[in-house]
Amino acid sequence: MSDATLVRSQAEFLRGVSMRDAGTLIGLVVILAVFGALVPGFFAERNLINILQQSSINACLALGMTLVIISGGIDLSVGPTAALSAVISASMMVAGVPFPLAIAAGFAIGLACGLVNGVLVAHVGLQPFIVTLGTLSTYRALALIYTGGNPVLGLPPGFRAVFNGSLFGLPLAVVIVACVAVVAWVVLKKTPFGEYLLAVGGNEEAAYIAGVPIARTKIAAYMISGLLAALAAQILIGRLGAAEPILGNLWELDAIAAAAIGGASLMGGKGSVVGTILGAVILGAMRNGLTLMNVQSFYQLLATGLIILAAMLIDRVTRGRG
Amino acid sequence: MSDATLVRSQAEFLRGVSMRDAGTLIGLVVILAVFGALVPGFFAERNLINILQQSSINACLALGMTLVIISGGIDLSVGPTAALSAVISASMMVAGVPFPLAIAAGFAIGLACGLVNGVLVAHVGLQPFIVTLGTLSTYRALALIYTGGNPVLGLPPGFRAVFNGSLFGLPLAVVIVACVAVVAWVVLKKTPFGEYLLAVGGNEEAAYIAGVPIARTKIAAYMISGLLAALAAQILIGRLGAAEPILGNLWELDAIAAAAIGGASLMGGKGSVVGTILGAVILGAMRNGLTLMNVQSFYQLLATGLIILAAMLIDRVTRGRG
Amino acid sequence: MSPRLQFQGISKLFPAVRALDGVSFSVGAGEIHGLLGENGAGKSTLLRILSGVYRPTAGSVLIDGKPVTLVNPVAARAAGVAMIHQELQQVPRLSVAQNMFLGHPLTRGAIFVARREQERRAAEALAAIDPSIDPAAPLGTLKVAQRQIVEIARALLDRARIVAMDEPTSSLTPSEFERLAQVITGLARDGVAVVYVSHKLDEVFGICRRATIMRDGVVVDSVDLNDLSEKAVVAMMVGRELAQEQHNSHATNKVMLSARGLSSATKVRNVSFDLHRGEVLGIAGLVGSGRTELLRLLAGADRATAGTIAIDGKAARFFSPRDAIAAGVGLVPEERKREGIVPLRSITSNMALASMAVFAPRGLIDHARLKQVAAEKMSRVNLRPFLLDRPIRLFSGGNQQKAIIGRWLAAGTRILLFDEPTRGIDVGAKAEIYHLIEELAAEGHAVVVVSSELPEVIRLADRVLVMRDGTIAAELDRANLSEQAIAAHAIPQTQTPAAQPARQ
Amino acid sequence: ADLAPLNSDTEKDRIDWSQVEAKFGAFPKLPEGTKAGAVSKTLTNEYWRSLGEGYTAFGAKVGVPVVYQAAQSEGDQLGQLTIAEGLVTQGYNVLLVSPQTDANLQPIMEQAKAANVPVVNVNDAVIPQAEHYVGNVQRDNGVRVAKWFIKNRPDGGKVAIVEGQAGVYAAVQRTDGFKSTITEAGKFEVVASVPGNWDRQTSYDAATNILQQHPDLIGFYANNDGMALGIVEAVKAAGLQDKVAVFGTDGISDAYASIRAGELTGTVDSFPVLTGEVALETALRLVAGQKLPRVVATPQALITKDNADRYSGAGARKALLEDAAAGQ
Ligand SMILES: Nc1ncnc2c1ncn2[C@@H]1O[C@H](COP(=O)(O)OP(=O)(O)OP(=O)(O)O)[C@@H](O)[C@H]1O
Ligand SMILES: Nc1ncnc2c1ncn2[C@@H]1O[C@H](COP(=O)(O)OP(=O)(O)OP(=O)(O)O)[C@@H](O)[C@H]1O
Ligand SMILES: [Mg+2]
Ligand SMILES: [Mg+2]
Repeated sequence: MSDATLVRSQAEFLRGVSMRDAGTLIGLVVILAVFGALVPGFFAERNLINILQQSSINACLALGMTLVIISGGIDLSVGPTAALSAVISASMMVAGVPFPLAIAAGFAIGLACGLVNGVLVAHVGLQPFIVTLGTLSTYRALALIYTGGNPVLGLPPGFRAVFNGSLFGLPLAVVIVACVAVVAWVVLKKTPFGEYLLAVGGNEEAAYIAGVPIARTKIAAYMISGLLAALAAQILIGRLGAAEPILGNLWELDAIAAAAIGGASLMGGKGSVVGTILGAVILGAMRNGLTLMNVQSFYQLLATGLIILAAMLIDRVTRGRG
Repeated sequence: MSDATLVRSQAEFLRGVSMRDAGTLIGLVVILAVFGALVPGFFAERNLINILQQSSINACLALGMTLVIISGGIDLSVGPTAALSAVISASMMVAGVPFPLAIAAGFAIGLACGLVNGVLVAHVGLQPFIVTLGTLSTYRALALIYTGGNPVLGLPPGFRAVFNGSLFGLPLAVVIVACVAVVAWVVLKKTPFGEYLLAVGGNEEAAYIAGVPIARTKIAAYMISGLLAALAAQILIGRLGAAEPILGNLWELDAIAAAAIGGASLMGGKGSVVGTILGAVILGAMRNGLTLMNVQSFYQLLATGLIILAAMLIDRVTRGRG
Repeated sequence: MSPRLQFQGISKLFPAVRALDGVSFSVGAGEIHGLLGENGAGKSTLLRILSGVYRPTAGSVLIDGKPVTLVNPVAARAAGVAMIHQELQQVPRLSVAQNMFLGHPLTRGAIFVARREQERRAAEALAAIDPSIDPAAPLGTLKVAQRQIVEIARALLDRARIVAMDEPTSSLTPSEFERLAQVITGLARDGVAVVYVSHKLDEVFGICRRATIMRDGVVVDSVDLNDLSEKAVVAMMVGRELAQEQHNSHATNKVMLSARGLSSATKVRNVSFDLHRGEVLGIAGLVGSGRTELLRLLAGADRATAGTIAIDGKAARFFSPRDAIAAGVGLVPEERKREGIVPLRSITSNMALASMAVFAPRGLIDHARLKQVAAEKMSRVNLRPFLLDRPIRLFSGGNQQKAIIGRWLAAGTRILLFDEPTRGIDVGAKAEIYHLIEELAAEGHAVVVVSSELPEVIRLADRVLVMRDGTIAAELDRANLSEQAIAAHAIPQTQTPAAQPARQ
Repeated sequence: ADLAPLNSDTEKDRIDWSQVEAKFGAFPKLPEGTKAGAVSKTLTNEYWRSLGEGYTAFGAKVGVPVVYQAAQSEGDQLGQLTIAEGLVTQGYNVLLVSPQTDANLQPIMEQAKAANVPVVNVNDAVIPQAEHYVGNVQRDNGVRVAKWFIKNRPDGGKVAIVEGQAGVYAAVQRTDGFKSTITEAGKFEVVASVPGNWDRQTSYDAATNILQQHPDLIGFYANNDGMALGIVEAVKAAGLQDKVAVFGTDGISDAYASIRAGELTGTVDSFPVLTGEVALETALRLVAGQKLPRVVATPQALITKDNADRYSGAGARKALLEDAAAGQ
């Protein structure tokens, strides 16, 4: 890449960090500042890395969620999708299947779960909320039935080493999710598919007349969400060394919260990759800070609620009305 | 009421039971028929009353949810609202406050919770999903902090007798919720407020230009939802004899599912009281039937997911595309 | 005596745009005052200030000499202002009557909506323009023209002192305008001040004595229309003389599209015709005659139940607009807001939506090339303001239309279907679009133009198909083309009510 | 060598809580500044709050500060992991964890090992790699209730189970213990085993349905006390309180109150306060360098109206020591 194009693509990137993202960034800075002042050691490198690592799974899911939300949908089934993908690829590994193959199978499960959601939404025309509410139970049940409710233990160390490694001093999970974020940013900003997502969520009828492949676009969004749920699952089971059928409980709420804090509109047609990542880090920093402050769990819950509201308010104020 | 007006209002009622509601009704009939064939005694009068009673709390919440959804919003905080209202009025009763007063206080809490949601949505302009996700945590935390996490026991028998009584052979809870449904139907179909709800959810800009009090309409919808959550809480604590701060966990999902099965569109501007009631009964009948069949818990979860999807599909097919 | 309505130095700033700059003029009681200007001149913005939707950055509105603060639509209504908005502001799921009384319903016992009373009053108001509209029908089942009539009737209900009409006839036919004109003159006779915005100059000349002409947010002049020719007014609007346009034909014999026996599920019945390279084919007909539906079949937006389409002699089957676009067919739709634009996206994105794949030969969008093409196409259609990255929703309707025409230019579409291409578009831009259509034909495109404005059809078309009740009633070539000839074929021959176009 | 995956119910390397002092002597002296961190599932259930009381009580007794945290809700797996990771980074000398699931705190085992901090798995879900476990035998909860039925309802009959959250270790084990024991006895039939999701309302509805279908039911076993108290209300509403015995698990104070009032038939108390005390003691002995067996078993007792007083309040410890001595 020549210097000139580098400068140009940096400028483009900065334009990508829109006003709206600046609002989210201010929210993050405020929260970091508050915890930094209250918690000694909050800004220690080790702790900052911790925050990133603890945010990485939610960020991964939230990226997929952002694409789905932009397309005008919602995916409540990410947690069970992750669980199903996790237990199937884990049990393959335990049965001796080479782990790249098992991971690929896990991804395939994620894609398949997304495909079912997408087809029910795009071709059958059901409401996304209710479709994924239905598959939320269904996929969870499948994971439980498949395992009989037991965790799958004994994942091969080779597999675990992959996901527990680190690169340039950052946990590999963080690096992977950062790469996913870059890809998602490029997809949204630089590819026809990204434009299609924004158009389908922004005005489906107009997109249809303009020749946008509506159904394919929506299905692809759900499949990406499923795939990223499967990726999150692999990261998690790599970390935990076990896959459980009840893994991923309530993940959807955190993912939606991150996307919404980052500026995605649940009405569709609007959302930002940078914002979503910032949103996930806001939530991660908050959990981390509250824990380090030893806040009792009821008050942590209170703080969680209030900080979600505060993040939205800060953003609202810095951005002005409308 | 003269004969002529009776005939007319019957005709109007039938118009109220729209095509869409007929679809939901077919869904209900299919599900009842299946369980009736599989479970001996499913159609026993006693069991049918059971189903109604077990659906009544969800129906109560779902009615409020329907109004909020019609206005273009969503209320995820119904469960914690109910919990907060329950523990506060229960602890008042235990402290010796006469129970009508304590009930009134519970209702006031519900209204206040709804007011907060409504103001944040309507005046501050935040997204309903994220506002009520924030208050979901906040209200729950308040209920936990208020009680220290302990259930409030020892509700006065007089209070319990009220909600456990029966009228014309029907449990009082069912009668109360039926009355609420009738009122909701009248409000939606016959009053300016009902029109405003449909207008605000259907086309907010047009409603604004026409002079519809947007903010007031939205706030009222959330307050009604809060009030009905408080009512559901009273019914429940009357039945259980204890108010727990963790009561109402995941109520929002059931209420949304009932409203959506009943034809409410999460995009706003659309929803039906009759449909919602049918949706709640579908869910109630399903739970009841699965328990009577002694389906193992994983398979119950599977059936729950599949039946939600099936109900939507049946409705889709009977109604045709669009 | 002070005038009924007076604008004093009204300015309105939007981020990066000065939409109005010191606008002052007045309208007397009983006067029908035209408000003219190109797309983006600021007409709608001014009327939105009058109706309380926007607040002015500076200046004031006076009614009967007294300054009024119009903080919101309710306040404006209380001050006696009724407004017909350019974009239809309606709730599709509510009935016609409910929409007309929205925000101030009639009630029974102060609790219940008096539906029957509302419907009766709505029917009264509708009767003056189109008695066939059922006040109890859900608004969403009405066609655009009927919905526009509902908007007009709603403004009449209010018995306002000032009625502002922002392009009330953009979807109406001349005969419907006639009825509206009677209604408006009736209002003026009762002492109402009417502000009338339209791009159809003949209408403005027909009912207004005075008019204010705006350009780029400022008032050029308030003039007496009796003293001026249409040409002079146009010159004031656009700031230059418009050349008198002549019809030029570029039609060839090469058939590019041929339709045989096309029928749709609802309206279109057994339509057959050929469209030639370089030809501009006009389609005329009454509202509801099925023209829009025919175009949607040709564009792949709806499925035909019978019949065939062939492109360049090869049979084509369209399952979606995507297939049609691939075959070189593109539709400029009738309802711009609903079917045309993606409001939050930029002009560039909206333009490129149909040809994204072309701009992304290797998967990634070549933004440099996209920008260059956007700049080129948008200057060809003369977009104003020339801000390619601005969300399209912030542009005036006319400029939105230009971006959508640009969409098909960018996609290299060979067969262009225009449904009411100049609805809501100013005279200057109209001339540009006519010119554009002719250029496209000259370049070898084939063009279909559906229009309810007969002068437009006559100006553009090499050949005209007249539709009636979903079928082609006549084919007129230029030699036989006249407004009378079209009207004669468009109106059902048998004068029984059953043959009237369906209106529910 | 790697440890075999832990099964807390069957592990051979175990010791009963009552024997610890006898085998390992009086409580040892701790390094200066020792502090303990504990994380449990949730504080919304009295059981876990009582466990915390046990920790704090013992901590106060021996002068060790204890930080006790919990996830925001049951099932919040990653939130709990975040808390535990925070505790490791903050340099606590020993960690007591009650994981949401068997696996969600796994990374802690490695991080703590790296930081040379012993980890004690306290109750409920069992981390397979856990080197130290303090708690009761989950399966035994169900077994004890089943034995009560076998002894007190010699004619047998229909019984029903209301389970906790699907797939949760404690729920699976308790259910299995009850079901297999009572089925083996021959005369009993488990007519229903349905999910109650740890939720009072769900259990109430489930019990209503079961009673309506099987009015001749003789008893319910619920996986925890909250659900059991819901069932009691359903039984009362059906007017069957004299015919149907209802048992819970955990021994929360409301359960005791209900047992004394003659409504709940019984519960299996696993003495969370005592468990907390024993767990912290075990943890601190580890800090002091003692080599304890892998599992320290804590007591359980079936509580009914007859013995409720004996096992409640300050006398509980003494009663349990007596039981332990009698059992030897
Ligand atoms: N909400 C807004 N934000 C920013 N700019 C706006 C907004 N509304 C209008 N504008 C700009 O103000 C200018 C005037 O627009 P307006 O809609 O008043 O024009 P108009 O004369 O009604 O045009 P047309 O004939 O096409 O309807 C345009 O440049 C338009 O882009
Ligand atoms: N949204 C709609 N819902 C129901 N019917 C519709 C709708 N839009 C159009 N129609 C029906 O299709 C018929 C043909 O309408 P179409 O729009 O094709 O006529 P048109 O000649 O293009 O009229 P216009 O000049 O208004 O566009 C109408 O009579 C109408 O009944
Ligand atoms: Mg305008
Ligand atoms: Mg048309």
